[in-house]
Amino acid sequence: MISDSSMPYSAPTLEPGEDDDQLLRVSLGPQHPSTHGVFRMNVVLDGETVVSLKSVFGYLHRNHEKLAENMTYLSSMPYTDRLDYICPLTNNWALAHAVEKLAGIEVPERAEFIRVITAELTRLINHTAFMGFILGDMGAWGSALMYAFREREKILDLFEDLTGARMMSNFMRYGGCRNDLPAGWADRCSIVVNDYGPFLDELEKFLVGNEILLARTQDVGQLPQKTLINGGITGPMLRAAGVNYDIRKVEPYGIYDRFDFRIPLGAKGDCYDRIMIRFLEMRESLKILRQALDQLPAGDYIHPKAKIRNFKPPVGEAYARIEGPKGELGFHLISDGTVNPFRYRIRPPSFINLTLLEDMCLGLDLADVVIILGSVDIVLGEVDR
Amino acid sequence: MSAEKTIDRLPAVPKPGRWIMPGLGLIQGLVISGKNAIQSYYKKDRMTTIQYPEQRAVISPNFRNFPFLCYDDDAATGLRCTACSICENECPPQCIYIVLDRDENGKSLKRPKVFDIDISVCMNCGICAEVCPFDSIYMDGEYEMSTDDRFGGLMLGLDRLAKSAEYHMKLRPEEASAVMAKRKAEEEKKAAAAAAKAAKAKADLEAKAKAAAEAKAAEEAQAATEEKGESA
Amino acid sequence: MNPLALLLTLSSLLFSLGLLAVLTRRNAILILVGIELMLNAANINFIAFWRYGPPDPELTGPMFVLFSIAIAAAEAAVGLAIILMVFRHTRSTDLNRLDSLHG
Amino acid sequence: MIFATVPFPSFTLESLPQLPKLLVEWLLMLVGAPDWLVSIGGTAAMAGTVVGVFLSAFALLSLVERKTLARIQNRLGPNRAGWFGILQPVADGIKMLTKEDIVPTKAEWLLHLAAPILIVVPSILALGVMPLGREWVPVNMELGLLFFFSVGALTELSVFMAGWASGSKFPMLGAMRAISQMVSYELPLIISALGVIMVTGSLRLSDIVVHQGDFYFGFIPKWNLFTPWGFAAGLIFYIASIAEANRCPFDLPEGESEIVAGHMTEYSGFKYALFFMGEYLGLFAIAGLGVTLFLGGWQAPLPFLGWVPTWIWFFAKLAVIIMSYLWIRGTFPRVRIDQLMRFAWLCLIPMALLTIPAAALWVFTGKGIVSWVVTVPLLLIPWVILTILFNKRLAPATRTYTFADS
Amino acid sequence: MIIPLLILTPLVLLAALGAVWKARPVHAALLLALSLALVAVLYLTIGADFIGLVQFMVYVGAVAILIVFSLLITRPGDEAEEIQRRPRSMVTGLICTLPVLAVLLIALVKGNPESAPAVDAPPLSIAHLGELLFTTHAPAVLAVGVLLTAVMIGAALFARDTEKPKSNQPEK
Repeated sequence: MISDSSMPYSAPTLEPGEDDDQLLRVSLGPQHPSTHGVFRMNVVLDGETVVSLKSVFGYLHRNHEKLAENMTYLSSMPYTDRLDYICPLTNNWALAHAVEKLAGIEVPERAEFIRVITAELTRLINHTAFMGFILGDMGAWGSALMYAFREREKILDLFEDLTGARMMSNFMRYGGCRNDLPAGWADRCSIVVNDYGPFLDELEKFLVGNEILLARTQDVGQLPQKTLINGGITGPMLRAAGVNYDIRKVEPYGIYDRFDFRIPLGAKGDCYDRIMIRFLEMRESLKILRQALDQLPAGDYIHPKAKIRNFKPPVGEAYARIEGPKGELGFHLISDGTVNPFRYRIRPPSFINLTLLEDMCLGLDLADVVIILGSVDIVLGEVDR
Repeated sequence: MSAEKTIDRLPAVPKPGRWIMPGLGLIQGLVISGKNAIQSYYKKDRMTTIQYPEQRAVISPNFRNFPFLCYDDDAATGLRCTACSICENECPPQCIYIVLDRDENGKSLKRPKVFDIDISVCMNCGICAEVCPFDSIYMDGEYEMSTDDRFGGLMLGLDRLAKSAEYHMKLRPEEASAVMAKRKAEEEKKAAAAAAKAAKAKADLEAKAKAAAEAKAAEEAQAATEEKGESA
Repeated sequence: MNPLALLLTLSSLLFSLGLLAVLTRRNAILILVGIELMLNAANINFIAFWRYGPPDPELTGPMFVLFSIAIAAAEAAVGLAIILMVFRHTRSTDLNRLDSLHG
Repeated sequence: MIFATVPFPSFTLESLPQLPKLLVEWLLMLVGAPDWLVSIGGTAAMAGTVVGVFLSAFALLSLVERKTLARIQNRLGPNRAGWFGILQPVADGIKMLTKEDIVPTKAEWLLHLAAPILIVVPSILALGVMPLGREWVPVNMELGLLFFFSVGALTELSVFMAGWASGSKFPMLGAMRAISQMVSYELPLIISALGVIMVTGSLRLSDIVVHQGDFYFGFIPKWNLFTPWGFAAGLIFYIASIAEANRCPFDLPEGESEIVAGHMTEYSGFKYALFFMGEYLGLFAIAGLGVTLFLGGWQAPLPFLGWVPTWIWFFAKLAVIIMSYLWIRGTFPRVRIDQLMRFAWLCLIPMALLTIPAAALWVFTGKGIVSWVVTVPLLLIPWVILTILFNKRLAPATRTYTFADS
Repeated sequence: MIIPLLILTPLVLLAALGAVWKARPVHAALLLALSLALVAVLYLTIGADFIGLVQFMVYVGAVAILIVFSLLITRPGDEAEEIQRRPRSMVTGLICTLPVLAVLLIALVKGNPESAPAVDAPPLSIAHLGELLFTTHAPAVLAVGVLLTAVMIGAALFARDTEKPKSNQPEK
């Protein structure tokens, strides 16, 4: 718990094994329908009110960071797909961005455009799936999820054609992308992007006006801006609280400074704002996509001198971050001049956004915990790495 | 509805200050789900799922699943693989196992004796295909590979990995024809190089013979002079 | 045996059982259980006398039972509300522990 | 000839559901059984018909529900077992029956066993007093409505038994939720039915149906729904019946995203199937009561459709109500427990209480134009308050979103 | 007429005995519910249909549920203490109860209901009951109405959560 003067309430807790007449200790997870994977929360309930919530991580730990230090730079690229498996392409980009910074590699313009297009499509995928998941957490029996997945499939089809896999794309390379856009891909992408607006209209009508959703999400899980900033929260969760922090604007990477888009900001930062901010972000993504597809230049998709085999960056250190769909995704690399990185470290947005879970949940209902967890939008692959 | 027009507003949210009746949002949701239910009977693009064994998804030619080894003419002798082990080293989950074939003298035959890929470990990343300098390993598009044999059925040996160049051509014509063209050019280059080498060798041989003859002649001459000297 | 006598016997036994529960139990909620039993014993008497007693066009027996049931429900609701209130303060429903007024 | 002595009673399409009863009675009389045996046999056949009809309806509904939800979600639903998946209920049944029956170590086996059985019983009993057709009223009880609500009380107790006897935490939470929900929603349910009783002047369900038999202007049926108080009460009854039946959006007791499966978490196999069955039979019962009270029961919706057997109308209306439940389930998220309780106590119960004076005024002022003028404003008061509260507190328009410059 | 009563009476008593004797509170509460439900069945068998159904609805549907729910909320500890205390409390309980029972039974025998003429009341008609309720007993109905309203408000006030843990959500 982040100590903060705005939080006078300290939770009565139970020691492990201790039981109380009044308090009920419930273990939500690791096998629970709505923990988004294998995540566990040790919740102490007073009636249905949460008085303490301790997260237990690590059920999906795969030792990615240490493994990456013992394999070549290229070999760790496919593993980044498995971090946040909803949006592999932004993960790819973050690693490629860090290695390019480390080795000082230039990226051709066309490759930058391809990266922007894929990253924004990924943002669409992530936010659309989020809408389905959070409605599932609220008990809406999968209708929104199915609508979301139907549209997500269309983007995944594009990814399959481009990268060879729907989810495990392994697409970015140090100095560009693995391959060029297939023939006609940009046109198909334009069709998908143009069809996405009407779909979003429908989904918004389906969700946003729903009184039950309003009642469930409004004034649930909000925290003061200060706490959020101190907790290192990034991404839509932070912007929903009204903090203007988007790395695409704060520290433009790639070619984001060439596009015209805006950063939507919420006011309260409750679960409802988090949903709305994601809708607004999707609309901005569509705007970026439309511009990028219009301006897509010809040229190399990878730097001609980029090395695939036996790639050895010079001795040095680099931290590079991008605005992933879930927040700031950074890679910290230290090279000792060999083919393997000396140190390889990820700053995963899911994990850091999850650290304030207890603060958001205290004093609320058990049912709210599930929604708040959903509104944080975690992927356990990234949390546990 | 034009997508351009709707991009900046949220259609479900009325303007601040406009009063709405409670329950309208619920009815709106019911209308949308009802529309989906009815349209699912006649609108194909509404459907989320396909009926798998009878219907199949259209798979992109770029789809990659597990690797295969390409051979040119004959599976036994035509393998392009030279057992160089680059893929073995680069493979992220290290699911490739290669043993180089050697003749009885221990000399490399530049072909794999054993080439195993454990597809229960393989994560379909395609890095082996990317790093292969001999155009030998490619990613397959086959996906119906389920088996009840956990160890035997998922450990692909040379017999199941080796697939012909024609298969590759059928699978991904664009990539395969580019590779074929490249290989052909290389082969021609190689042939030309070999021819040049052979010519050079011949020339060398001739030169050597000439030199030998000259040397012999010189030797003879020397011997003759020595003989002369002795006799003198 | 006459049905009236049978019902009256049942009623007195039920009443005694209720009284026993009130006297032996220490959990406040279970004392309520005893009280409900006693109330029901009384109700059985009313119904028995209406049914097997002299004819009564005014239906006094059932009428009394009706009011008695209504009041029993009210009593249970208030009683349990009080018990919950006490429980919230003392974390116990055991009447032996509610001795703060004990000298 | 023995057949000549006992002629087979005549029957029409209207009394088709009586056929098993008549058949059994006829057969018993044929073999010369005593009168009391004939009467018991007839009653048993009658009960068997009702149970059989509703159990087949349960099997059908379990399939229709999955199909409908699938269509709402743009899927096809079960379509492999038999023609269009018609054998899916059989497949489900076989699967349930062959599953291991698990009783947790900490469970009290007797209560754990009794709970699923007790949950089926009241639903079947409640269905027994329902007037399913003009001539098809299994038990025409004078206190039918009271009987219905009385046996309904048993459901709560069995849910508690299931939750408590499982000796586990999620079932306990589920049972607590279920009980508080059912108790809270039983009140608006009963109160909204009071207006109907007042107007009809009888607790007998068949009387209530007969009372709704006429038509306004010759084509608008005189169902209770088409009166101002009846519309309000019907709406309240509908909402409360969703909650009583534990259907979405009030399916908190088994809210799978929060407390796994509520009181049913520790059940498997046949006992789980019994819960499932009890829930669906309860759904039929409560929806059937709604049809009886507000939608005119077995009455035809239009005068010229009187020739259709009345029980068809009852089941058609039942199907419409249940389809609306499915539609709602496919659309709405679940409410939270405190919102649920607040909705019941602060919204539904006051509104339901208002329908009683409205119904009284309706009868008092003679069911004419004056009645409309008097009752409609009375019933609109809570609606206006609700609208004001909603727009001040909850409406999406209360939020504004800004875009960062740059 | 007497046969169903002879079957029901011991069942009611057994269930009531269980409710008194069972050490585990939940069992006691459930047995109370059973006992009261059997009393309702008893009413139904002797022709007081309306009273029987009301009894079932109020006692099983409301009172038993309330008791059980309170037990769920307070979650009383294990019954070992109760069992240990039982012999002593049972003695005192019986000392007080047996005289009462004796008095009741003596009164019963003295009253000699066996001698009462066996007249059967006409079946309870709810129309008649309702009429009486709103004519003769109208003041009583009003009083009960006021009482119930007061109870509803009072119970809600009593049971209101006064010390709900404060959440750290910012105030609206």
